[in-house]
Amino acid sequence: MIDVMYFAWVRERIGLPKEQVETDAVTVNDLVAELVAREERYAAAFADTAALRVAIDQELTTFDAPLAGAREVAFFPPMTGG
Amino acid sequence: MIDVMYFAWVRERIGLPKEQVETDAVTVNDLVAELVAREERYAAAFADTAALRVAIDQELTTFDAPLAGAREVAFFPPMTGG
Amino acid sequence: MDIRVQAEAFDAGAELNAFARGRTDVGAVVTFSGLVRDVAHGLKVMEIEHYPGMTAKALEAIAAEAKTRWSLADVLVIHRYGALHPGDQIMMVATASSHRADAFAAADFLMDYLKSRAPFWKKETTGKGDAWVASKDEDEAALHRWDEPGLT
Amino acid sequence: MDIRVQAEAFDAGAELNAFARGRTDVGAVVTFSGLVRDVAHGLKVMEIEHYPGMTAKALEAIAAEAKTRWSLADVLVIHRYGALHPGDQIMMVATASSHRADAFAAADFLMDYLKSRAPFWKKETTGKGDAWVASKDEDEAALHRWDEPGLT
Repeated sequence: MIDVMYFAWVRERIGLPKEQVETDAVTVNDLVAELVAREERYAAAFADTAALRVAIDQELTTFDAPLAGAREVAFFPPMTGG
Repeated sequence: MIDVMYFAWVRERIGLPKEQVETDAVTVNDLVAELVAREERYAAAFADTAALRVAIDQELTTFDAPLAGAREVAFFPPMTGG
Repeated sequence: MDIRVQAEAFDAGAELNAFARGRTDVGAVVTFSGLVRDVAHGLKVMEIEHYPGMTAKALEAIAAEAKTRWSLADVLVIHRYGALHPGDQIMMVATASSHRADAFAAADFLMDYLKSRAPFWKKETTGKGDAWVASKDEDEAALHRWDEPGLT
Repeated sequence: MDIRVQAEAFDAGAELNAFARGRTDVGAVVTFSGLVRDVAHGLKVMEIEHYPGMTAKALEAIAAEAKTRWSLADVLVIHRYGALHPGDQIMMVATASSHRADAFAAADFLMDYLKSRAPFWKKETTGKGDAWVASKDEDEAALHRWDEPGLT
């Protein structure tokens, strides 16, 4: 089980901030493919992953990163702090 | 008559902050030569004009600047503001 | 090093004074304060969302990186989340150093990283509705000024 | 534009708050504060001498030049003269802009010019006696970062 979190417009499109996902996905991209296959709202949120960022266990990473050992994966648009 | 002003260690070496000087000097360098010829303390203060700065009427200038029309000439070491 | 992520307003002036107070070793203190700007059609509210588990960690990593790159006696970062209004303080950074060039460069660096690498997102509500603030290409480009092996 | 040359102490935090207060147009405020540093053998007093007729004029020219080079909503410069002690505020600059890069660059520029072109001189008294603070080659070199036709 992995905690999957969504922020900003990703959260709005998917309609929830967090869910637990049972998955055997090997990489982030695999996880995204599983989510996209579920429902249209996921497909809408992940339509362009180049416009998204991902963090595993609260560290920024890339979509080809392995999920082995991950407890928390978060998806969000580019950050706009400051 | 020109007001001649001295600041920081130039003031200390010459021993006064300001004086009025009657001069026909054409440039700042000519004025310095006149002052140096007066007394040892002026010679000491102006020994190395490369280590000094000069302002005419409160604007930084160079030692070869003409004095025509000047009311106030100031000599001082490089500034250390901030 | 003092890193704070909070909903509450803060007093930038009081923070600057507290940061500089009693220091006889630094010479130079630089601050950057970010304020909510009004926009066309009138900004009603700016909502700042963040990723609680990650935010403080990301800010600490950015501040620690600044301390390895420059000679800094101290670093302060405060960043708010929640509902803000035009003129409100969003965040501030402060850097203290015995070299003014280090204090300036570190504050500039902190801001560039914080803009694009700290997990905050802004949503503006105006007379025309809601919109998430988009990241700017120039902000991403600004990061490359600091390129070195390591943090990117 | 607010330029002040004074013997009196000032409250940098209160100045920052007053400078930023009520602004909904700027987004970015940068400050630099210069503090008296202690030195080897213990600093008893730092005396700052200035050239009263020239000082405000020079600071105004430097601030005006910053306003022509960057998009600035406002500029503040405060510089003290007289007797100061370790930890005292010597001076501050503040810049306000809608672009953080402009606020940073302008504050950095103001400091470089003020260091080497505003008529202030510092004399330090320590346990070992008096000495005038020498200008640094690096301060003169820092000015060349801003070289353009015009102000030099």
